[in-house]
Amino acid sequence: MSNEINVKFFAALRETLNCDGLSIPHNESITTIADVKQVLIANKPDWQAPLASNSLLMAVNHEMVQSDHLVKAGDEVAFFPPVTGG
Amino acid sequence: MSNEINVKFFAALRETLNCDGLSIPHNESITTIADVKQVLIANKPDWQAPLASNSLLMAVNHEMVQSDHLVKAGDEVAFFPPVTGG
Amino acid sequence: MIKVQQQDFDQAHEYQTLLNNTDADGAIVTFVGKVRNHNLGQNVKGLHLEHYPEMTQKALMDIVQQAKTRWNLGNVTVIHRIGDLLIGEQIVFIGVTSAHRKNAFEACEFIIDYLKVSAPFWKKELTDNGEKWLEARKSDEQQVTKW
Amino acid sequence: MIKVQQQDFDQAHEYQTLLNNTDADGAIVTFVGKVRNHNLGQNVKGLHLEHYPEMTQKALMDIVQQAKTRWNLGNVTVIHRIGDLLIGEQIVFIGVTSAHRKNAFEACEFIIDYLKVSAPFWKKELTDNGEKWLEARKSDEQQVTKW
Repeated sequence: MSNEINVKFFAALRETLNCDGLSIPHNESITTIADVKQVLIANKPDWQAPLASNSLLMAVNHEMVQSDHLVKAGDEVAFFPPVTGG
Repeated sequence: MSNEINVKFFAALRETLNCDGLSIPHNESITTIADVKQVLIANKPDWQAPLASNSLLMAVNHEMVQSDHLVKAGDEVAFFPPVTGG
Repeated sequence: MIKVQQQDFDQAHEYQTLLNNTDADGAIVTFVGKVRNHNLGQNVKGLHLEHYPEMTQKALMDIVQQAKTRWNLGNVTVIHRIGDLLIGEQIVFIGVTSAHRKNAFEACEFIIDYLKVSAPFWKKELTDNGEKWLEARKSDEQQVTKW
Repeated sequence: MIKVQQQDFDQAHEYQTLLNNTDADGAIVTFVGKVRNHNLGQNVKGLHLEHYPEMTQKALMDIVQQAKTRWNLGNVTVIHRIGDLLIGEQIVFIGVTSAHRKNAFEACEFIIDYLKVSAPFWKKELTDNGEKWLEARKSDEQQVTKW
């Protein structure tokens, strides 16, 4: 089983970060999706503002979740703006 | 202009009365649609019960009305059960 | 467009007609009512639909006019059949276009709700136990109070 | 039936498919959303629709499942397009059959309302002033609170 967390970005956020996605190694300091955000921002400080947006939505393994949702090695974590389909 | 009131019946009421419609002469004693009913019942006493039904609907000149609606010579007055289309 | 007719209608054709000149409309809602194979537990073989010919068109126009006053709508189509209908046959088509979906949904439901209590149609059911005039439903009367 | 696809869909074909095995259903409600020629006053030439491929189907299935839990439904169809769409093109089809019209109307509106706030699609508009990601509408968030 993968020891990484697979991170994805979509739509306006993907363009702002200029990044479709990346993998980060899972370690004991990563418990929640909020911790994932902290690792991303530690790597790329200019991602701070875009990832801090209150309206940002999050999904773990293709299910929408809140930022206190638990994550584990092998999970797919996605960040994206409010959806506008239909 | 006609000096009569043209009366029509529909659906279950038409079958109960065994009558599609008839004309009655208009006179000064006929002011409202309730008066039309009285004339009909005076002519055919066994129409009393079917025409007394609380759920009966009434239209004058193709517009639904209440039993205190005024009628005049030349009007078309219709009585029918609650509608069940759609 | 309002039509009262004996013959069947083609949903696809009516849908295309409804779309004419609706570039500004993002939402299309349609309702079709058809003859079910059951009613109150009795087996229904078909229906006979009686109407009040001189009044029907006017009654439907009044309902559509009310809807157009309440909501900002594009096109509206109402088709109601009369005469003899078999199980599964289409009875009524309501189609509404609007810039916004909420208007289209509300207007479409409003039209069928009012049609059910104020347009002069009457259904006679042909069941295994003979013919029977359908009774009006209390739920239909209650439903219009929401508007 | 749930489909996420680039190609256009045929309302007539989808309507017929929706009717399969629905003898017990008296009500069919459909919703189609299409690209309008205006949005917030700017001229729209077309849209690009991005989605989250691994999540989309599941998100739509969850919404349909919720609807089937809340209302007694027959068939349900949801089709959502992705990729580049021109003005007037169809974006989404929702079709619902039920024994009773109120269920069909409510479930159809419920599905599109929840799709609007929880299915991972994003629209980028191509206007006379360039490309622009569409902002989510407050009215869509408010609309789901009614369910």
